[in-house]
Amino acid sequence: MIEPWYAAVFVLVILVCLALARLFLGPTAADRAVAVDTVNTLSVAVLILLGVAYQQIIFIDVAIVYAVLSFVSTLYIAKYLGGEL
Amino acid sequence: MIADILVLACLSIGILFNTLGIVGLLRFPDVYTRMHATTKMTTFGSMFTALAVIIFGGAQFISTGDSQYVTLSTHTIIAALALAFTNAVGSHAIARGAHRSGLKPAPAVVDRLEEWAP
Amino acid sequence: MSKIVRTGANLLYPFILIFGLYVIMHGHLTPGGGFQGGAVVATAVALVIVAYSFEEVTAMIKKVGMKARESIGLLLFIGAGIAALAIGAPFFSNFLANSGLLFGQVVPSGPNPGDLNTAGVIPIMNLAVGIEVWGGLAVILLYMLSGITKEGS
Amino acid sequence: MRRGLVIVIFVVLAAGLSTIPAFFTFGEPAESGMDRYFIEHGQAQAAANNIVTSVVFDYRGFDTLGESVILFTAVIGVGLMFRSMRGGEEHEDE
Amino acid sequence: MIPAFIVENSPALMVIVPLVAAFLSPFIGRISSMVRSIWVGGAMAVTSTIALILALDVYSAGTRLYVFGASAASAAVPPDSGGIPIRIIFEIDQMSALMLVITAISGFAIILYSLSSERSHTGLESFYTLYLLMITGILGMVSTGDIFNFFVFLEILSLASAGLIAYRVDGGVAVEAALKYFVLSTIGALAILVAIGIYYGQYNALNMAMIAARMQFSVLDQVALVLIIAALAMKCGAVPMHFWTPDAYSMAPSSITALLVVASQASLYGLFRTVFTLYNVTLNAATVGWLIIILGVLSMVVGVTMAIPQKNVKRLMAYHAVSQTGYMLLGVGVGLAVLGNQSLLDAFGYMAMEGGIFHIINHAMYKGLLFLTAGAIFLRVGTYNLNRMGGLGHSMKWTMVFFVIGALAIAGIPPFNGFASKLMIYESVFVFNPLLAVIAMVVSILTLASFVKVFHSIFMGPALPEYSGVREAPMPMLVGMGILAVVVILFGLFPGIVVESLITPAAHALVDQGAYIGAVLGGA
Amino acid sequence: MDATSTLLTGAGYWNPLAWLLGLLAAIIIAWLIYSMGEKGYKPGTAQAEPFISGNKEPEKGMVHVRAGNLYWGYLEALRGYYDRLVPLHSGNLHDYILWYLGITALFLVLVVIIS
Amino acid sequence: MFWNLPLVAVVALVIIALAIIVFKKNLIKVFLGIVILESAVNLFLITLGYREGGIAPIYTNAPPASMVLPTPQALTLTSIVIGVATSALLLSFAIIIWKKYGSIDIDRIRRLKE
Amino acid sequence: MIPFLLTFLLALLLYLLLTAGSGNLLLWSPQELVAGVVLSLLAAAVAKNFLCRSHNFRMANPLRLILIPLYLLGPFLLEVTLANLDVAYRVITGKIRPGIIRVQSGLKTDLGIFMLANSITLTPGTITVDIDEESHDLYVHNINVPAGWEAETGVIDRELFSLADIPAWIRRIAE
Amino acid sequence: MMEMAIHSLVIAGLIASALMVFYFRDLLAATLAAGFFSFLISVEFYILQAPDVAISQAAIGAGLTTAIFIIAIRATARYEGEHP
Repeated sequence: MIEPWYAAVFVLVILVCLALARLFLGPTAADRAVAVDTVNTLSVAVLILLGVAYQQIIFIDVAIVYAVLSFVSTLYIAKYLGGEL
Repeated sequence: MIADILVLACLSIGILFNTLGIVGLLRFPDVYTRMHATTKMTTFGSMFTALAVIIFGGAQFISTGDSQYVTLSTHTIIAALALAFTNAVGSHAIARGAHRSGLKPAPAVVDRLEEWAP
Repeated sequence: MSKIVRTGANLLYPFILIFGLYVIMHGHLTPGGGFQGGAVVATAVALVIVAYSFEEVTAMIKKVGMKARESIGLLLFIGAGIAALAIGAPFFSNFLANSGLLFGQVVPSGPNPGDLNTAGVIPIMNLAVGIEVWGGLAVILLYMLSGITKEGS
Repeated sequence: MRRGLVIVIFVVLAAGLSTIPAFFTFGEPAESGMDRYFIEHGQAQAAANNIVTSVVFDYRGFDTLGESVILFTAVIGVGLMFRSMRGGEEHEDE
Repeated sequence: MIPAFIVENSPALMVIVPLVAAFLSPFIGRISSMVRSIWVGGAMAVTSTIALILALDVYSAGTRLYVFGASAASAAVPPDSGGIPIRIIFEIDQMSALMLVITAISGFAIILYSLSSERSHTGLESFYTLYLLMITGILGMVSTGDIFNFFVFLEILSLASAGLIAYRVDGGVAVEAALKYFVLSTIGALAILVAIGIYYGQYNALNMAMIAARMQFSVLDQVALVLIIAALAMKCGAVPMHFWTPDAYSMAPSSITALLVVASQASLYGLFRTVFTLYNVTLNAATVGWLIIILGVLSMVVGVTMAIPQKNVKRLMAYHAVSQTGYMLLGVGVGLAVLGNQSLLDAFGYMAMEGGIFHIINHAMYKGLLFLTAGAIFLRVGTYNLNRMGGLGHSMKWTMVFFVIGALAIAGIPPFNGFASKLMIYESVFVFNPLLAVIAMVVSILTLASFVKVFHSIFMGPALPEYSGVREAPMPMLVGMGILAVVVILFGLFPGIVVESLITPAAHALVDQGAYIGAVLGGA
Repeated sequence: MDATSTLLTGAGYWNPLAWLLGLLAAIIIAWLIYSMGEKGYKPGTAQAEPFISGNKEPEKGMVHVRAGNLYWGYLEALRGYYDRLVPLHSGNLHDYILWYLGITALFLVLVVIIS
Repeated sequence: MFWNLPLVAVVALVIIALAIIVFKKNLIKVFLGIVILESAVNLFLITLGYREGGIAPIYTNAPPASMVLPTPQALTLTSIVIGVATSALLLSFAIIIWKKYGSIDIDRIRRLKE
Repeated sequence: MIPFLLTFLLALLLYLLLTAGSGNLLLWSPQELVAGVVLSLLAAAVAKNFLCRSHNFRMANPLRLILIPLYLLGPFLLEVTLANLDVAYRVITGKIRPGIIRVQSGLKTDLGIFMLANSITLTPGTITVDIDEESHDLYVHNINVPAGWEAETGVIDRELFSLADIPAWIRRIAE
Repeated sequence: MMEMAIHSLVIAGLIASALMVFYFRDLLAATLAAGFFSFLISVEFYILQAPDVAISQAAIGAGLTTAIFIIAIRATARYEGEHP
């Protein structure tokens, strides 16, 4: 019951690397912000799955912190883009 | 046993939707449409992976009676809720910022916001 | 930012706060601790800062209060060390551990789920560092924002 | 000229730093006396289940004090940068 | 006489007192400027007293240990750990005690001075907070026995220094100086952190005595040695990396510049501690010794030659600081170059090291004094530009006297302390390599020449009409300068006592690695 | 270890007592010269004013030799040296960082290869 | 087998960060380089403490196994805090320099020279 | 007082959720309960002005709070699934017809418009781009604008959703 | 095996994003890449069994450092060199 977690994480990490391509290509800053936001979401999934894979329950806290905090940096980027900062 | 199958099913659904989301991110023409792909599909996919973990935790709790699996499930629920909540608000903020920075939806049939222009 | 973000920040603020306090308080049992929890709490303040305009923020969050929080946290931290000095142990000695008093419960060795009421002065120090980091990071953000507005006007 | 020198410097630095992967092995710490002590006695002495916390706040608590002081210093320094000056402070002349 | 509690816990109290004062001073400063002055002055006085008590204790009773958080303050090695020190240890031997003395004296004199020199500025509560933190950083750096703790105090010191260098924000130039200083020192500190990682990975120890006991001088250790030497030499302003020094020294407020001199001495202390205590005979003494000697000679020559054409008085003095750092590097470098050879060490090695170490304390005193006089002149005249000054000797007599004392001391004119240490360096270096001694003497002459120029253009000549309203510097500043001047004269008149009681034990403590290790690990 | 102990450096000799005596002698000589001065000098009268062969007295600021003019010959003689040295202090942060890194690299080469 | 990949990555990151610091003329870019350098050093410290098959040094209900070394993690925590303090101070310097000089190009920040 | 109590209770709820499984007795150990109460009081003292900024205590009614999970698990989940299938279809085929339209909602309260906006963002091929602060009209980017909508100045909110009447649910909860 | 692959991918992403910081001339994009770098290094810490550090890095690197960098970019200029 360990291997599927790792497989899922592997696919997700590949997806993260694909999102890196959008970060590189993205013509505007907004595209890049979207890419980073996507990576945040994926990272939370990765962290949760890895926590289960390592059988360390306490690792899930990291995922919560991640989910909440990346949101704030996204908001700062959005506020800067909107010219309100 | 049935829990295992459920977990696997949820995981594969989650992975599928995440993959589609990334494909959309790479494929769609402009920011807003890309945002459609990522916001909805990666959130949905990550929720499903979280659901897999929750089901796993619940099944383990029932079979072993170890209270740490309750912790696992509750924390995962909180993470998933936080994810949904923050993603919705965050993508709204990015969309708003992008529009205010002068980025027009490229292939648009109608743009009412442009006419309103606060 | 728009009303949606503001409402979201208002809703989220107490929850991030309590989550940060949870991370601070469980520093000796789970990953986390004073610094990490303090950073989470400071992020809650950053959330409010980003959701409102600078004028509204200065009315809501006072720099003096945040600075006071920082100094109080540090004093509490160093005070926990000085308390050890006062009872005759060296500076920073963990005099409450295994003493049976507050946070003084004895921990069984080996794997165990952990109990909040352990670890001596460590939870107190965690709390102190958490309060300090809360004030410190928030006040850094506020100062840097004030640098922007002066330049703009 | 200058560019060549810079490249030489970078090559030498890279060579010097690559002694690190050459002599350390990932995943096998060469020596672990101090950390074994922490892992074995940390739970009993500091009464904390999280060994990292007991290292941070008990065994190396003084470092943590220093770390907090650094944050405090940064805050005071940033505050000094953005302080509001009353009228004309003196100006250094060139 | 002194309560046993204070003597026992003085290493901790020495750090606690300025820290607590710094934490409270942003709020106490809001009450009134008077209360703030009393608060910070009192805190600094208490700190200095504790540091002096500790130094006295070390000189009379030998190396002191203070183990943070252990069951007893001297229990360096827990019984069940198999001989490994696991906690952070403050280890104060005679060399550290010497640095404590320097910091205590200069810190107290400078804060008296700054109480009146900075009176008209804004943001003073932050100024004093950072001042106290800087003192904490120096005290911690010189007394710690744990290498990561050394890094932490180094960072405290550089952040506080950077904030203070940029204190006069409004011109923007001060911020530029602070930026250059801080970027360089951040990169240097990260290099030190890499070196710490290398030590940790090899020996699983962070305690300096433990690392020293296990040191093997493998390739990794050589890399770590280079990283640490380069970073600390940069931080103390040795020549090819001295470029930040004139900028930072000339743009900081004068009182802070005087303290920055002490701060760079602390970096120098770190350099010596690394070379002598961590490595000692394991390293290739000739190579590293010659590297340090070459750095020292370059610093002396380039520093003094750059100083001569300067027109800004503080910039000129800053280049002299670089030049004088060269003397210390030269003296101790000669000691290092003959480290493995006991007979040569006895013949002239110890003498050279004593000269270098004596120069550290002398330099901190007279260079601090000179910077303080420069600040006093600036306070009254409003410029640092030598071309615009003249005839101030008519109105600022005491300042002139102090300046003369400092200038003669830095030039190595006999009745002052600079001569004593320079004489020791000349004598011993002449035995080692005559060329180096000749260079050192030439540099000394050039120093005198450039200070003649400064003295002439500031104080001599007829009283200029635009400075007719200039008065003497205020009283607290004169007291601050006076303390340093008295120390300069005393050290100059009685060098025998100072060398015998302070310097020789420090030099021997620096060389004697076994005693340093033995104090922690027991036996050895 | 009394207050008059002598600092011996192998060849040099420093006794504070000797130096105090020297200082005393210097002060006495200075006082003697001072006391041999002109008795008829009275400040405030016309004899205190400068007399430059009947020319007009220049302004006070003009008389003073400014710092930039000192050591002109020295600087001129060492022009080649200064022309190389001064541009090194370019004020450019990149140069400073590169000097630091370069010295690190040089030391690396020296220490690691020689040892 | 694994060719010390994390350590190699550390060296690569340090070199990239130094290249950013040295070759880029914008101050903010230089500061980003410093942030990357700090992260690389932190990664180096953590890598030193990793033990193959080890678990995090926290006692929970999880099955007991050998633990990774806790000290580097403590050091890294300190180092991260130092990093954020450093970048805050550096950025405030950059803002002030922009206000006073009108540029954050390193080639133009050279009023202090010679 | 009421904002304080409300914040306190919600914070305590979250804290208890986080520490569930810490003890054998009722899932919570007594120390955790004490600590939870103390920390929640602290959090409430700091944050009491935020949760109920508009001083609108409609949400203090527990019935409304119970409705939220029902709403999330029922109509909302259904809509989310449908929307994702829809977007997945568009990702694969690439058939899009994007545009920004104006949606009129009759919602008055901040919380209501907040929930509606987030529901719109997460559900049917739409993202809230901006909001008219006075009239609470939403500007919505639609990935596939149905034929004929581009001419309308304002679309009624429930026309966006295909199956469940989400605005009605939100009205029931928040107003 | 799978772990090793994950680990290698994360490291590759780290180096790629660091190179991106070098490459971008738009400072906002560079900051975003640095944020990405922070996420990845946090995941790397997580993989190396250091959850404390991972939380710390997530909170500081991903949240606050990005925020203060963006504030600084707003207070100075967005593009490196001249505006493109």
